[in-house]
Amino acid sequence: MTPGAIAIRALIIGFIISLAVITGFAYTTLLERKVLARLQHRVGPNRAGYIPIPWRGGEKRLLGGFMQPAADAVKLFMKEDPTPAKVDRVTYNIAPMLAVIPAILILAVIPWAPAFRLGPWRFTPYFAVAPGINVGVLFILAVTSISVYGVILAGWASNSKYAVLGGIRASAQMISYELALGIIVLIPIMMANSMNLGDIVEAQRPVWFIFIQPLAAIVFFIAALAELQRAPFDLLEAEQELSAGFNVEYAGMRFGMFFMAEYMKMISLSAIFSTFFLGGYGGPFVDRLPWLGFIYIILKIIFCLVLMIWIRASLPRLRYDQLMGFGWKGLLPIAVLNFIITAVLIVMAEEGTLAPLLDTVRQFFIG
Amino acid sequence: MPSAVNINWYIALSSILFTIGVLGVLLRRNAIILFMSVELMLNSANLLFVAFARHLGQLDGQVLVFFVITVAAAEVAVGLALIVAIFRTKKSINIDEINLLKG
Amino acid sequence: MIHPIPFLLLAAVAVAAALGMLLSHNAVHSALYLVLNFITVAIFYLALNAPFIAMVQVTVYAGAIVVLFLFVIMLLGAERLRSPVDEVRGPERFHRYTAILLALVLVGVAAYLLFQGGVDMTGVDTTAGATLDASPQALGLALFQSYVFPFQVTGVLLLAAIAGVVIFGHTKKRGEDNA
Amino acid sequence: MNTFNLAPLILILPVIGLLLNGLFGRRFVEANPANGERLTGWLASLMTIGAFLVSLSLFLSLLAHGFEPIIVPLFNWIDIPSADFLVNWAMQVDTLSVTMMLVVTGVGSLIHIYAIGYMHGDPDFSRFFTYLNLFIFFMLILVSGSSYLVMFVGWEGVGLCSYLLISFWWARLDKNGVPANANAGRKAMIMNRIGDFGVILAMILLFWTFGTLDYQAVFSGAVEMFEANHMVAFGGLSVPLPTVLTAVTALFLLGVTGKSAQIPLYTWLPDAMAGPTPVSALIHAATMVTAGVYLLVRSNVLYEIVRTSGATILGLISTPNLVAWVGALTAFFAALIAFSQNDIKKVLAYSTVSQLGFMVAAAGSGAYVAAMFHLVTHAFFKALLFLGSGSVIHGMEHGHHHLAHAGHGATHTDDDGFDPQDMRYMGGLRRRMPTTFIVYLIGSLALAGIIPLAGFWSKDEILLHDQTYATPIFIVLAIAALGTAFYVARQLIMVFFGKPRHAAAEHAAESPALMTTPLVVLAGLTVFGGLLNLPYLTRAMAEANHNHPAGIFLMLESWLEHSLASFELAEEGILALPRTPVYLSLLVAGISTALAVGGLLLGYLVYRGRPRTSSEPDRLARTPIWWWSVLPLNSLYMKGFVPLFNRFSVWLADKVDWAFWHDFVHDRVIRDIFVTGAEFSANVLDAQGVDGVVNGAGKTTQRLARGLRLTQTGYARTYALAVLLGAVGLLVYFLFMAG
Repeated sequence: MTPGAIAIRALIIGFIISLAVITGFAYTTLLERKVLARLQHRVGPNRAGYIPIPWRGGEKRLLGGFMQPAADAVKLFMKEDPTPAKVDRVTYNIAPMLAVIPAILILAVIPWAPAFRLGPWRFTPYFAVAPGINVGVLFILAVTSISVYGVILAGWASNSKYAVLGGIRASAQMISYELALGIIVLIPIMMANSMNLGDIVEAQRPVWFIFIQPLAAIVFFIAALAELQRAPFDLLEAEQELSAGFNVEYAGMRFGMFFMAEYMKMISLSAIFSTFFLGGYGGPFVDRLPWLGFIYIILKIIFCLVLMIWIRASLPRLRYDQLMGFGWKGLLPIAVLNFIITAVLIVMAEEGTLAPLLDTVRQFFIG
Repeated sequence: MPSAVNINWYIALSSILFTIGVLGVLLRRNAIILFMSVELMLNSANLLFVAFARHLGQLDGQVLVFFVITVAAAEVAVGLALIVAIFRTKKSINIDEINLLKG
Repeated sequence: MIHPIPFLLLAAVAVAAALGMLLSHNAVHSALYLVLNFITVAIFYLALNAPFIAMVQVTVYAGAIVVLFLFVIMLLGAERLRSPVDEVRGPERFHRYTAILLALVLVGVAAYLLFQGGVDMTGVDTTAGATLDASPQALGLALFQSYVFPFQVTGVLLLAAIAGVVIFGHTKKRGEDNA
Repeated sequence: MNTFNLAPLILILPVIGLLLNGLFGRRFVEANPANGERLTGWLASLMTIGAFLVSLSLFLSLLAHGFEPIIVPLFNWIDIPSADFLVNWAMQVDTLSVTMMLVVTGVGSLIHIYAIGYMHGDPDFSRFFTYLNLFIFFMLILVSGSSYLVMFVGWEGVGLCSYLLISFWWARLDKNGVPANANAGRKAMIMNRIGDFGVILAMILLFWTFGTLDYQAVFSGAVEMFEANHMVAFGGLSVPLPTVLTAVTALFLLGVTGKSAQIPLYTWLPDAMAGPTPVSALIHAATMVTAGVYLLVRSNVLYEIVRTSGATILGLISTPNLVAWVGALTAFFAALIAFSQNDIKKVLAYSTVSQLGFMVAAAGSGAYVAAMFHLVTHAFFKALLFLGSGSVIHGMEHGHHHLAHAGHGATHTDDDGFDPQDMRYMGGLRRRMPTTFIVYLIGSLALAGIIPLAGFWSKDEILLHDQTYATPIFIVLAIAALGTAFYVARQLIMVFFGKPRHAAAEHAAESPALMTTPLVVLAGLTVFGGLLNLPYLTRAMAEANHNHPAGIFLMLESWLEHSLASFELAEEGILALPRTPVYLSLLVAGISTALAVGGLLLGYLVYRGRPRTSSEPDRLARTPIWWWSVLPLNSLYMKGFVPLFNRFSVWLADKVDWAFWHDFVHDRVIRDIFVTGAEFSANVLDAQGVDGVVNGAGKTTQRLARGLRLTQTGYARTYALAVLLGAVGLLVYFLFMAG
């Protein structure tokens, strides 16, 4: 393919994925509200948009609330969007965008399904950075690492004490947990012997990595929750301490963009988690019907989302020092140890020293 | 206009960036911006390393960049810790007010 | 390598960002310009067949180093220390003019060299770089085979940096306790 | 892939630890005593643990690469082209050196961790750990060097560390106002110099003969010359090779007697107990003192050539046999001297001398694997015993402090002459310090040679070999083993059983977990260490396997034989290495078990419940009456042999060992010469000669500095500008003027 064709393909795929994720984001909010409501014995949004069942006199409704996201969006767009005085105007305005962009960018390297043919066209349903040489995982790390800018700049530019404190807390938290995340990511890379996410998915064909490396998966999931700043790590939104943290001065759609960024990042990190540990698009019959991959990965993403919501409903919020202590003294050492042990075992297995060693140990004890 | 740029273009770009970094170190008084300028200088050197790696078809340039980035990270961590320490005692990070070395 | 037009566009962005960093009145803006510069350079790396370095550049420089800068700026409230165009006093004026003069000499030397014909490209196979295997695997092998000692030394350096930072942070805290 | 390239790390890691601790440790500790101690202690420990992990990876790499020795070159150390003299600083990674590395770093790590607890609160905490890392560094140079010269650097270095650590508390004076610790350190230093002199001479001879000091070159050259009946020319004199090698090996033996504390140079080791207990455990039991054994095993080819050729010293005895006899006699006499010691650490010190004698005897009689095996197991259980004794001392001191602070009577102040190391003040500690007691018991039984603890297997292997090799040596060693069991029983009973004989012992407390954890680990190693080189169970089994290692049997031998060239050369028929089948001989094992049990029993009978008070004279000096009625034989023994023997051992200890050898020869003759020389160089050469030059240089510098100071404006920008000016200037110069 010529560079032009690659660019056009990337644009088209990118457009489709972005659209899908924006819709997905909207319905993730609905999913969260619904699931939370059920967990708290409530009904949740059920007014905006429903299909009445006529023969029950319109009392029973199907799909209650499925228009709620649209209503929310309309509300956010219609709201007055004041800019507080003495903010740093340029930074104040670009901060929400800087929050949204990385959340979408991550999805650029997720493999949605195996390569397949549809009529005359051959589809590789993901966009690789720098075609030919795959650094997909590094791309994810790079993008997550710059996603902190939206938060930190929003906090600073608002010229408000609460916002600055929230921003600093958020950035410290994100940087701390990114470390554990970055190290844990190395484990699927080592197991698959590739930085290509497609290869990582293919390597999980016999067995998902979550079953080989359950500890790594758990650490990854926790670090992802912290990276997302969701409960129980949602300190920067701790109303009691900081009102709403870094986005306290934002309103209207600019606030909506932070909201959007959070839910999109939920989707992206769920997608990454599914790819790294849950076998990605893999599943039964994917070999013959590649489009099933889309369904599998979306199901896995929804599973992760529901898990996150469930956790939010179940666990209380951590204190700030507990949060930092847990990240640096708990997750990071576990991640490093897990990484080292995995590396040693892999090298020993490749060298052929593992089997003789195990043999010697067995002989020693059994004879 | 030639159809593709060659190594000399990168040398030009790199030296301009480097000079801007030098000027930053010499003209600014905010110690943090001084550090940023140093990073810019390192970065211009890195760019040239990678350009030469591409030019000569050898990987060593990229390996060196890797080391430079690592060292830069360490340098910034220590430097900023120093700045914070100095700020705590002198309540200023204006490098013109930090002249205890005066003979 | 890359077509001149995108090169010139990117180079313009890079230089403009660098100048923005130099001339910005606000340290936070300086930092943001610096990020822009770093990301532009990362794109150059992609064009120069160094995707790994490009990603590391973004992760480390943009993701860690500049965040650290912002962190310290916000911590100290040092964004508006003094603008660069303050009053200029005696020895400082001398410094400033000498500095600008020397910078001009530096650029002048570079320009002179380039007009002289630049780097001698006879006998260099400039196509080899395009097909050079710069994948993480290749880079890792180079790092762990030819450069294993520097790599270890770098590790020690990082350890020393951690120790240094911890000590700086620590003594201060104790001083506060005593006070 | 292999990890041999990591080998230099094993030296680099301790250097990092020692530099950091040496430069900053004091400041850390002074700034914040609790955290600073933890920081410096764990830093040193982690560096040693790191070295251990590297050794482990070297071990695995050797395993994966068929045990082939690898030489990892570091740099050219001495290069004199005109003399054709080139010494590479290279590391020899083979099974022998890796065994030593594992022992040094493994036991070393445990002792480092233990020392964090033991040295807690010492004002020189960081200095101690700096020295420990320095020691680990030199010890690893010693075992990893690929030539005699590199080994000698480590050899001297560990001597230096030994000196530094023995006199660690150099300022302390004993009751008579004598700086005993400093003197002990000096003694160790000087004694070792005598041995080192032998090693230097031996190296000169080797270099003269072979033109190199690399192990591999020397050994292969020696074998070639031996096969060709080569004559070595010394000026006009032409000497056969075995004669030269006899001289070399005898001189090496001198070095070994110094370093490994054999007769006649053993006396420094008991004095070395003045150092902190972790030092005694690490340097003076587990690692440094085994350097001599390592030298013997490393030079096995040279000794075997001498043995094969039949060359003797003045027609009397060949050097390997001399080595064996020196070892056996040391084992015997040191065990006897241990009977009359009351200091808990001195007993262990003489015991170490005795056990080193076993190793040296084994090496001399050709049982190199057995020597190494005993070296390893001894490292485990003797480190355990020393650390355990440290724990006991710690507990006693704790009890003593407790008394002083609780004000139990005015007599128990800090200066009442109470000695926490004196076993006469102990007793009944098994209740107060249960963990220490159990591990100490395990270590003691291993030392006595009770099956199935590690000490049994290694000692048995030595005895089995010598039983066929030379019966007189076997008998001497067997009696030494009996003596070992006896003093072990005496010590156990005096320390742990009976009733407390001092209020401090009543209030002794168990040591902290930081100290007991390494003890438990070492106890585990002591229990299972025998599996390292498990002998065949019957002779038939050994012969069925052609006396070659198989399966879990003789693992150490199958591991070490790749480093011991004489094994291969013996199979090719070039050397006559005495090898005996290794199996569990009922005769030898029975004798040794009987001796061990008998010794313990004898000790129990003699010392049961004794002494009752701390001032009661030793049981061996008295004759109980009831022995008459119960067992006339015993009373005969108690009446006839015991007093004689007791007098003999007291005489040995007091007169020969202490008065003549310690006090007269060392303290008078050797020390006085040394002190006079030192005073001359300090007062005359240094004070008048060197200082004048130095002060003059200092004044000149000061004057210059006063002038140059003015260029410093203190503005960072000025300096940066100067740098830029220089850079641009150089650029312009090279581009336009130099071209």
